Amino acid sequence: MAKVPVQFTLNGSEKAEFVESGTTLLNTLRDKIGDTSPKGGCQQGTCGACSVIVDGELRLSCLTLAETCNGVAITTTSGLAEGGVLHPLQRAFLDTFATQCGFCTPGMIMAAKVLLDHTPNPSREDVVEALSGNICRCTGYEPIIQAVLTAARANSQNAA
Amino acid sequence: MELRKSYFADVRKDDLHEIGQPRPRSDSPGHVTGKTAYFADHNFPGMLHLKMVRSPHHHARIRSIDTSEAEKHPGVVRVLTARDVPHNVYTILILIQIGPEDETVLADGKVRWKGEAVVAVLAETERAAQEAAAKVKVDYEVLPAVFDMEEALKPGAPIVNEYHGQNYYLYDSGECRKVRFGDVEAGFAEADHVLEQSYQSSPIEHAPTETTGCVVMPEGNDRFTCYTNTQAMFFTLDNTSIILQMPGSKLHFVGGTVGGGFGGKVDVIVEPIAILGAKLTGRPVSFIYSREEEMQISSPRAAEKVVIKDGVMKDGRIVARKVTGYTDAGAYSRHSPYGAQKGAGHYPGPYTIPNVWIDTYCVYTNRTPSSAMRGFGVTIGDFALEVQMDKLARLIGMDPLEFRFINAYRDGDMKAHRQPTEGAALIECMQEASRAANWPVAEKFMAMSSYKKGA
Amino acid sequence: MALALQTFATVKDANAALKAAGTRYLGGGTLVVRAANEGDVSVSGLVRSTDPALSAIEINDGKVSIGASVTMAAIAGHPDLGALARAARAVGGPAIRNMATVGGNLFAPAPYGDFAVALLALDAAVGTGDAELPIETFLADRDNSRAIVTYVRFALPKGDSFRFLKVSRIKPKGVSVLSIAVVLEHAGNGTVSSARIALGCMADRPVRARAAENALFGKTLDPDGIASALAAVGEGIAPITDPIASAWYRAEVLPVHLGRLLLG
Amino acid sequence: MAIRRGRGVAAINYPTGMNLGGDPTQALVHSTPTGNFMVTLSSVDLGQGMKQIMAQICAETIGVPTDHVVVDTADTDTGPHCMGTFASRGTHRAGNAVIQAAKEARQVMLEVAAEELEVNASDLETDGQGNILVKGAPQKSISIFDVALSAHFKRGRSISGRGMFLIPRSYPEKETGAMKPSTCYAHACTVAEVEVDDETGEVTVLTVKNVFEIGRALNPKMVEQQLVGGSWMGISHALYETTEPYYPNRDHGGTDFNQYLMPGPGDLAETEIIVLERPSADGPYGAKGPGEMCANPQIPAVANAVFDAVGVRIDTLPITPERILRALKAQAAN
Repeated sequence: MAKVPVQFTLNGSEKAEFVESGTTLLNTLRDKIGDTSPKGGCQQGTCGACSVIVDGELRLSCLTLAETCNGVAITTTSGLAEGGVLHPLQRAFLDTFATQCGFCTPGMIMAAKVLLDHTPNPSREDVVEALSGNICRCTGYEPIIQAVLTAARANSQNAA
Repeated sequence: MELRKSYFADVRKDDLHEIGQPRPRSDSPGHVTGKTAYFADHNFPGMLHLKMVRSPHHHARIRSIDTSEAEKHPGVVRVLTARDVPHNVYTILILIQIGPEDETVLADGKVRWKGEAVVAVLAETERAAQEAAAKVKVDYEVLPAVFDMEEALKPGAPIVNEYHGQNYYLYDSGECRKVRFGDVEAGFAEADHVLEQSYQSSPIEHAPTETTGCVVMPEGNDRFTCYTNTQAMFFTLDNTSIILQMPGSKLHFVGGTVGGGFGGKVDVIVEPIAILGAKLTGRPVSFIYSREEEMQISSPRAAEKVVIKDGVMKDGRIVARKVTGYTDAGAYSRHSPYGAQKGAGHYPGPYTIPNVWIDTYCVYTNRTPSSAMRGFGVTIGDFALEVQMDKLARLIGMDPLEFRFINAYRDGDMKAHRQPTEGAALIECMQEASRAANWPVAEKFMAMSSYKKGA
Repeated sequence: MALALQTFATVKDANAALKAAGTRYLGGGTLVVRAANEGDVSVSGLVRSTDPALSAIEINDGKVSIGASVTMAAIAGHPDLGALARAARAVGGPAIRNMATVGGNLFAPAPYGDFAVALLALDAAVGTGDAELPIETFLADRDNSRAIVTYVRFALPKGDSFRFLKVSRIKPKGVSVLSIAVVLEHAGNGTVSSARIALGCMADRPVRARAAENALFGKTLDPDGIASALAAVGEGIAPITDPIASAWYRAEVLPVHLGRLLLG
Repeated sequence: MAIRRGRGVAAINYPTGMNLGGDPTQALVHSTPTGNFMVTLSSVDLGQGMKQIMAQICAETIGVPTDHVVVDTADTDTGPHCMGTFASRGTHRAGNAVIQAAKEARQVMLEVAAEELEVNASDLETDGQGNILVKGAPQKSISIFDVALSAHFKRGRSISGRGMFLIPRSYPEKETGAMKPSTCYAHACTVAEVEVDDETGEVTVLTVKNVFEIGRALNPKMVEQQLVGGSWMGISHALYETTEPYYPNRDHGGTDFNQYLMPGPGDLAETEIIVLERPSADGPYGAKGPGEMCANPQIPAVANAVFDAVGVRIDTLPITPERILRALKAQAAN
């Protein structure tokens, strides 16, 4: 089976792997590199649990082939906390009790981070739209929407 | 959310240190950092991937199975059929003496629903397992199938499951679980109005974001560690021990945080075959349902049909209620005989009715076996009961909420299954709902209490 | 055989590689990688091209050309394609829109392919390596198409002449019960002088509602004026039945939603 | 076109624990040398927060802060038997087992403290902050930290306890159905308000007001999580969910989250939750199981609201736009 080289940065650190051609980014991150924060909920692109940020854009790692990611910068939820300090989104998800089973949480946080990176003061409608590709079966979404709005408010207060 | 502490304050101690406190969840930091370990986050070198060859037919005899091409496929390590499974015919509730064993781990001679597991393929990669699965040749003789519960109960219907011999579960009480309380026919005769209505649901999926699965590691000490998202560790371990005819001491099940269950992960489906694969290959094995399998292969909440016949007086009292419930078990029992029986204990709902007749049936059809789900045996029944209540209220020209107060059970009332009511709180819930929804009811209802004088 | 991806700098070379059996073109991955993940073993090879022309958006004199690899997000965010933003945003959630391409949408079976419905109403031309076809012709024969789609080309709709509606059960991201795209032109007296109406989910691929288009000609956009078009919109449709809705339901509500779109 | 509004009510109860009982759960509790407590179980946390709740129950019973308690669960090599996490049984059954184990451990802890303080164990109480005090003379005290050290290294006592909770199985009488399905019931009443589009059959749930009686909210924020999520699932069941949309026909079953319909973040009803607490006689600190029942009353409440809005009864779930539209057309034809 043909192996192909893949090189990218993951949460700021250089990664280089040989993967079988056709391997998804999700499987590469989880099985090769050991970053299990992206979750495989469907492998169809319908649940969003595998969401990661590629060069600033939200992507579904289950539908992205690793070999198309050479030279990119990838961010996952495992890379958000800096020096043991949680990212404001992570803090908000904790404080507002927005996690239950937790399986959708890393993908939700990725989707929310891209939103806040581009739209620091989002409306509720913006948040709803940003989370619309991510399925949660436990919470009924409202606590997650509130967590993102809470994080946005915390950010703007810090900036002020 | 608001806690209304004014209710039941006389029977509650509120000065506790830890109970009643909104402490942060200990698991949340793991969730938000992606560090929480789910079963599929265990990954071992040399792990094999298991893919299932499934029946394309609703009901068919298996004439032959040819796995030779699949076994030769590059990357394939082992192909499993029914004869590899030590105790292939099982039923999960046998642990609490609810039999008979009626389901095959891998189909043997017959398939009874579209999607039933027939052959398991273990390969180095998921892709190789998928390709090899496509090369398994199964010769089927298609048989007549039955999908409708009423059709299934008619004489001459195709028999879905020979282990039962008829298309319903045989309780010790006969073809259904029965509750008989008072004289329901006398109640109908006495009633000002009699209303009989039928309610229906279709199967519902738990749809957890994490699909059902397990990862098995054969350990150096002749034991098998199974990382699983089962909702019931020992239930699964003990059934696996029976199916594999392996002492339970050889099995080590490790769960953890599960990515949502809702009742969908109490069947014992993936673990026995994955552990068998690990035993026969000596390699770690991963068997994880695809989303398509989770949606269509894993047990759903059963479709139910509920027929309710009520006798009601003009003054609002329900004097007789007859409920006939049908649970569509699909092709195998799993937890359905239990769920159907739970319905019998739940009807006629939280109301005090002097004459009650309940029959609940567990019916077999050629569809995906159903099983437990959040509200098992009750959810669809409550839909039926509470729509029926609305119809009855309108039938006699009464406010639907006031109608419920009139019939609500209170402490000491005898239930149809002959247990006195204890700890009732339906009336207080309705009083609070009346206030919250600005849906006023007569003062006498607002003055009621679940504490019944003299009870 | 493992799945293998081959990458080519030119569309020509990619087209040559696509001739191999079991080979599919990789656009955004939302269709073919999903198929491979789900065990579609008929897909054994993937081919893609990194030709920059495939990712270009060109707008000159009201004429638009969009490379086949351009994503829905790129269209939705393009300052000069505001008229199409709604149709582009109708596709998937944010992550899907960052991946799903114009070229891929032309192949998406109903209930998917909402952007192709818009392109059909815009009467786009679909370019492949060596040919250009009217979109209607292309869609009719898309199952036999082997050449890589390289661009779509159409005239930018003027003012508010382009209208788009997607009806779904789930908000904000759900697949279509139906989608409707309309391009209308008006005569000086306010009556409709030209109409193109494209429908999604009314067949296995986007279709034009010609009888309704004809019925709108010369009419004004008021309840009486559109009545005959609503009565005619169901002519020739064969709606899909799927988990979202039955053919019966789709046919029943099509005139309702067309009416709301035309009067809205 | 008309958007028509209606409201509906439903009231329900729900049994706690496995129907007819006979579903045991065990727990073990022991202290570490420095007075932290380990709860060992084999119960499974599905996301509802079992680990956190068991920690709070143990902490309350022993008399220490919750963060002095660690819960080790879902490992069959270490945790004693639990029937499983289902039937709204986790908190009730495992909670009772933890209380029993924690009480036994607490007794040993108090006995060691009594020896250290040279008083009777029955004269001691905990302050919930990690200290053991003499009743009426709180200046005479010892920390649990020191008690555990003493038990381990000086007195050779194991501060530990075993817990087992089993409601004996009830067997239904064959002819009458006399039985004991459950020992305690949670309750709920929901009022739903909807809008129905009478040209398309589309339903929008505007508000749901849910009142839940759950025995005891052991951790109010976590109870709220379950009740809010459950209310969403109830609405989802009412209007959207089915794996076989053309049941009993088996065709067109959904295979992904695009085809299996559930309300999205743009479909949320304004949700109000009110909680009442009538402690159950046999629940841990009075708790009942709220996890399942919280998703039930919305279904009939929405169905009744749809009738109130447009005057048609949909007695088949889910209440799809198609079913409503067919009923409206039949109604118009009559």
